[in-house]
Amino acid sequence: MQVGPAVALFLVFLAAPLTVTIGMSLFRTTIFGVDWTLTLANYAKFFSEWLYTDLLLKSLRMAATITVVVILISFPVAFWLAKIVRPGWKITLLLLIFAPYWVSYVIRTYAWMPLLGRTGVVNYVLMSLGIIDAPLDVLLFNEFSVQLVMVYIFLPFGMVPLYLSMDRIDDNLLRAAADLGSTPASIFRHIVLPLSAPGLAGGTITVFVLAIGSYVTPRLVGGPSGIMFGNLIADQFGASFNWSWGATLSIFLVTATLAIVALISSRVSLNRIFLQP
Amino acid sequence: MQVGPAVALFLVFLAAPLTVTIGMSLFRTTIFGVDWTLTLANYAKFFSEWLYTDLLLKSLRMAATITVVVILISFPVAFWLAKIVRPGWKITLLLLIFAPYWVSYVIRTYAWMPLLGRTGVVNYVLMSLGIIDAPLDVLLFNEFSVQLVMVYIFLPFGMVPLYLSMDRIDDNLLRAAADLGSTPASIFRHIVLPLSAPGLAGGTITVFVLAIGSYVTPRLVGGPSGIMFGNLIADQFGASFNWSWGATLSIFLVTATLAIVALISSRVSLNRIFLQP
Amino acid sequence: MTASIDGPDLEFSGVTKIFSGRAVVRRVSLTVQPGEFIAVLGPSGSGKSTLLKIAAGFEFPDEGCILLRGKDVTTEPPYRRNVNTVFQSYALFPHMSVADNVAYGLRRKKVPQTEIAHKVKEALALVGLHRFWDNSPTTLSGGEQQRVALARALVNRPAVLLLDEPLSALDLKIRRRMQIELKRIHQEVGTTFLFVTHDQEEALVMADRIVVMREGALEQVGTAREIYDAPVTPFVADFVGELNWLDANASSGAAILSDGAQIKLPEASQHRRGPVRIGFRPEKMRLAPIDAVIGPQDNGVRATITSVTFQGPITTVDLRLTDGMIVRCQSSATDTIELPEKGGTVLCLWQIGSTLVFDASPTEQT
Amino acid sequence: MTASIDGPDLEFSGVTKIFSGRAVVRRVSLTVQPGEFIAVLGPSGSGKSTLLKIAAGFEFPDEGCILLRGKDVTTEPPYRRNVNTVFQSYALFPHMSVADNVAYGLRRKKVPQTEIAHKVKEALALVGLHRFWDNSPTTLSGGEQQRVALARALVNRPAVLLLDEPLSALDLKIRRRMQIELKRIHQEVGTTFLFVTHDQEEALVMADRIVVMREGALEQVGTAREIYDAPVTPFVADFVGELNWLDANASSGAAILSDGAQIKLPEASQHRRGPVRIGFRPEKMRLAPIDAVIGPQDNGVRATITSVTFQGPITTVDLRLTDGMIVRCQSSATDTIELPEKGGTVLCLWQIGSTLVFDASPTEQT
Repeated sequence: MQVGPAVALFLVFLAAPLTVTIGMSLFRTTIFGVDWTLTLANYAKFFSEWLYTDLLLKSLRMAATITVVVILISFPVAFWLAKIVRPGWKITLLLLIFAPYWVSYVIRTYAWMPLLGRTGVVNYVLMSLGIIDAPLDVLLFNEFSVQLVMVYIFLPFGMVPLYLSMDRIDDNLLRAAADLGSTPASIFRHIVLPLSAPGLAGGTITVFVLAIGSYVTPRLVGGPSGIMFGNLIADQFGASFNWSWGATLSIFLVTATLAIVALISSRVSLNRIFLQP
Repeated sequence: MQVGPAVALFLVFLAAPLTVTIGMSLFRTTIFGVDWTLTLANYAKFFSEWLYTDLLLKSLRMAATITVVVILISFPVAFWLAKIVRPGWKITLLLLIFAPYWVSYVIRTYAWMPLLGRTGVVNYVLMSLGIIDAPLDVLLFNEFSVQLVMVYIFLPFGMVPLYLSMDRIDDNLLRAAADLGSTPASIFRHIVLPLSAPGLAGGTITVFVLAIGSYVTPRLVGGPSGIMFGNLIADQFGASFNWSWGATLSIFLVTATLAIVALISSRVSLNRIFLQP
Repeated sequence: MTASIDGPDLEFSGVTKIFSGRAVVRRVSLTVQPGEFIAVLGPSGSGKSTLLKIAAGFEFPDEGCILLRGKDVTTEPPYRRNVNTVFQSYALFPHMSVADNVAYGLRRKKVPQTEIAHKVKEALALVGLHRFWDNSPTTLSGGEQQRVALARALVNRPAVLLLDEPLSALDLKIRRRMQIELKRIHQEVGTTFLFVTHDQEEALVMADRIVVMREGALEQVGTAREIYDAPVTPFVADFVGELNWLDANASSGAAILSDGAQIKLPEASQHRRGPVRIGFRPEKMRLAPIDAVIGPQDNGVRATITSVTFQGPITTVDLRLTDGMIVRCQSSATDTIELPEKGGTVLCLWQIGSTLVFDASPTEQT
Repeated sequence: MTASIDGPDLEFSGVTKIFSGRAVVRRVSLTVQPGEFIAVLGPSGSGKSTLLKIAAGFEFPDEGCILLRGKDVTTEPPYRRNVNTVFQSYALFPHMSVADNVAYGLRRKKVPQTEIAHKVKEALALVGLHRFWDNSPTTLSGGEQQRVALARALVNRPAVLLLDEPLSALDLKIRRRMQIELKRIHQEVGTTFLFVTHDQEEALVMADRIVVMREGALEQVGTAREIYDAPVTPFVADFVGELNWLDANASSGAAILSDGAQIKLPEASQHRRGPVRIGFRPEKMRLAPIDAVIGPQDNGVRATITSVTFQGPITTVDLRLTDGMIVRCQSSATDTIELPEKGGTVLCLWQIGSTLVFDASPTEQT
């Protein structure tokens, strides 16, 4: 009764995509079409040029930066939502945080261009105030703009798991800690921080996975210097039509991602992260 | 204590994007740059050509189809997960459903191309089995492929809210209904269906909003006939650099989306959908 | 009025249920007569709830069969059995009004609309909730919800009403009120009640007959007084009410404590020899001055008072016998105007007739 | 041993707390002596928990002040008060072991590591949980968790231990055991206990003095016997134990029921005139044959038995007086070998001294 559907789920959601991707990576795409002989040439190619590993490392660094900034902003907001806001307001504010999600991802990203561009709002304001003489170019089409936009877009994914973790901390635990002589700082360190670890790990993993897999944002506001590994992969499928090379690159990206996730979840068990019962 | 951060959240997540978008829609972008005179010309333009409303309606229809298919598949799977699977297995299976999400959205979409393409797996299998003589073209680069890929990608977003709704139905309610003379079919109709309404509405809204705002999937596997309204908007920001027209189109898309959501949530309150306590 | 006149309403015959290798119900045979109020009493894990689920059709026995008014329903699904269940968690449908909840069973049976309205009104009046007709069950208190659940079950006129710890989620005060209410309703409708509980007080107060279960098997079946005054095993004696235990050695109609004190045995136990366990209930004990005369109908032992606790209606006195064993005396307010004092030595008296005698077998200890 | 020798440990002085316009605590003044075990008893919403939170520093009073061993701590935050709290929900830190939970307060005070280990061991031994040292609190039963919470609080040697309904989440049997345990611990450590509860039995059993609260104000303060035998208001009488109420008209030392029957009033109430409410406790009542003589110390009224319920240690008899009023008699097993029969007419007797007399003011009714 249980085995049939479980196997079906497994095939559809895990085995099939994995098989297709790994399978594709073992052939080579030439300009004459797919060469149907098994080869590890794609894997060899990845390590033969620094270009690829460099871009992967840069993307990991950017994703890490984005994740850290999101979590730093999320922590106080989540605590305020979970422990200070009256219950009746919580749902309204949570919905508010997700309000931008009614709008397509692409639009949300593009909306930053008139803000950050050469003739954009920020430059206009700064020049009007006399802080700068000429419009700043560093605001758009580089790593900075990619990270800024992604922090904004992924903030809710960091905030909500942290909020859920903190919301389930019994208020009496905070009272008990105070009662036993803990100052507010000590309560944060000894009670709030360890007990929100599942949310912290969940938010970190989610934001990191979303950021490392990004493709749209770097493409739209990244310029040449803001490009990420996801764009490299997409190019193989799109412009170059080199599917097998794209699949190989995907495998490297997924492996790197899973390695990071494994690192995080080795400290907090996945069950606690995703099943906060 | 509560007002400050609430106002900040409101500004950052709702007021600012809304103001920027509406503001932009009230100017016109010409080839010489932005014309800073307030005008409703963009709105007039939208209604002057059938092209725009047609594409919007077509996109709504596609999103609706995707949503219905996702929900129809999700219902039995969610019921099975919530009421038949042993508790220890639930979390594993839920994680499995989200397994593809470790992989970038773009890769997940592209992964269908070697399956559905002219020289892809499906055509290869069908031809090997002698079911067809020549490769089918209808599998890729049209509405069908866009909808197929999106159903697959958005399935978890339909399944999980339904699962959560059904998981909180007390088993004793099902027993009580049987005890009072309900056959299994009657239990489904009178108890399971109404009590999973919040999850049904939540899943429907989520999938619909995600589908209507899509841009990547139609672009990658849609071809000319599979294009959606999101692509039209993106083109204004990207290729055409006509931000104000893009903003106007966004407003129409968001308005249409909110209208549908309002329609659904008029039947099930939003609080019940998003705060299943 | 719904009971048939010939034969029992419900019969369990050799029912056994096995969950993952463990028999949670063992060869249970029980006959419930029309109109009876039966309480199935046992600690958690004694299989009492499983027995009820088997009667309802939520579980099916591995051995044995269930007869409902003489008809074998062992393999029938719940929706084809003429029994209804009241759940501990109430299990009211939260998306329906109180009236729709009560009407649910009748609607499934396609009873005409006007008749439904009439019967629902009657059932809600029976439980005193007619004014909550249109309410959502979630707005009601626990006690009110359980009364709606009762109406929802009784409106179908089941052959047997099954109640699965229906009061254990309620506060003590409301629970006591609901006990009286349930008994009144039972008398009013005359339906056969099978009531599962772990609360001995509840069973004593409400049931015509009590079935004590232990580890899946029936331990004793009898009226409240039989179970309380003449328990057949130490388990029943201990589980139903409090008990003082003394270890002693029986010989020629009396039991001797380790310090030589003599306990006279009741007639039925006069034959016993060797190690026995003597039991007597704290409230059947009286304290008397140390030099009082022990009557011919009484047993008496000397003891030192270790603590006196005033509890309002009763006062609890803990005592230590000269051989070190601990006993407790509970006296009601009427007979102790003067509280005894801690440290004093007194005579503990109780009637020979209320002395319980069991084998000293260690396996019977709980 | 931690109590100071001069002055009270805790003093509330005119404490008032207002939540959204409503005074939940009204001008409460209370002095707690070193080593006392005080129970604050009241229904939910009576402000008893708020009073405790004010003592702990989780809430601050709008008026009045709190003195802890003579020092004004009214505005001090919780972490600067020498009191510790035991919560109803235990509030153990789930991410720490039992030992780390108990050591938490000492670590915050930078007590040396070896001393902490010693004290934690001592505290866990006190509550009988030394073998659970390394366990996670989530693996313990409710009763065990509450004992860990107790150790965690007591290890800090607080001036006053505050207990906020610590037993109300526990099962009845475990609750009774914990009551005894708590009383033993109180006697052993000698710390002042302030215990909040809504359970009158708990208050009667454990406390040296009981403070009855009602709608934010103190209603009566006294020992268990004072509160139970001499309640100053009908509210206290009703809330602490059961009571039979009769409406009557007082004149010259007696109260006349509507059917002419006479109730003799105790000496202190002889002066009363006009409408009064007469109260007497069910367990202080005896049933006698209808032709029995009423003694000079007794009150007696005729009544018809409407129901007899055997409850094991006690038997409850409900009766109806000739003027229609309902009374209840609870007799313990020793004095009713023969159960009275339903429908019979009997004489209800109780001592004049245990007759309570109150004004018939409708506002005092509960």
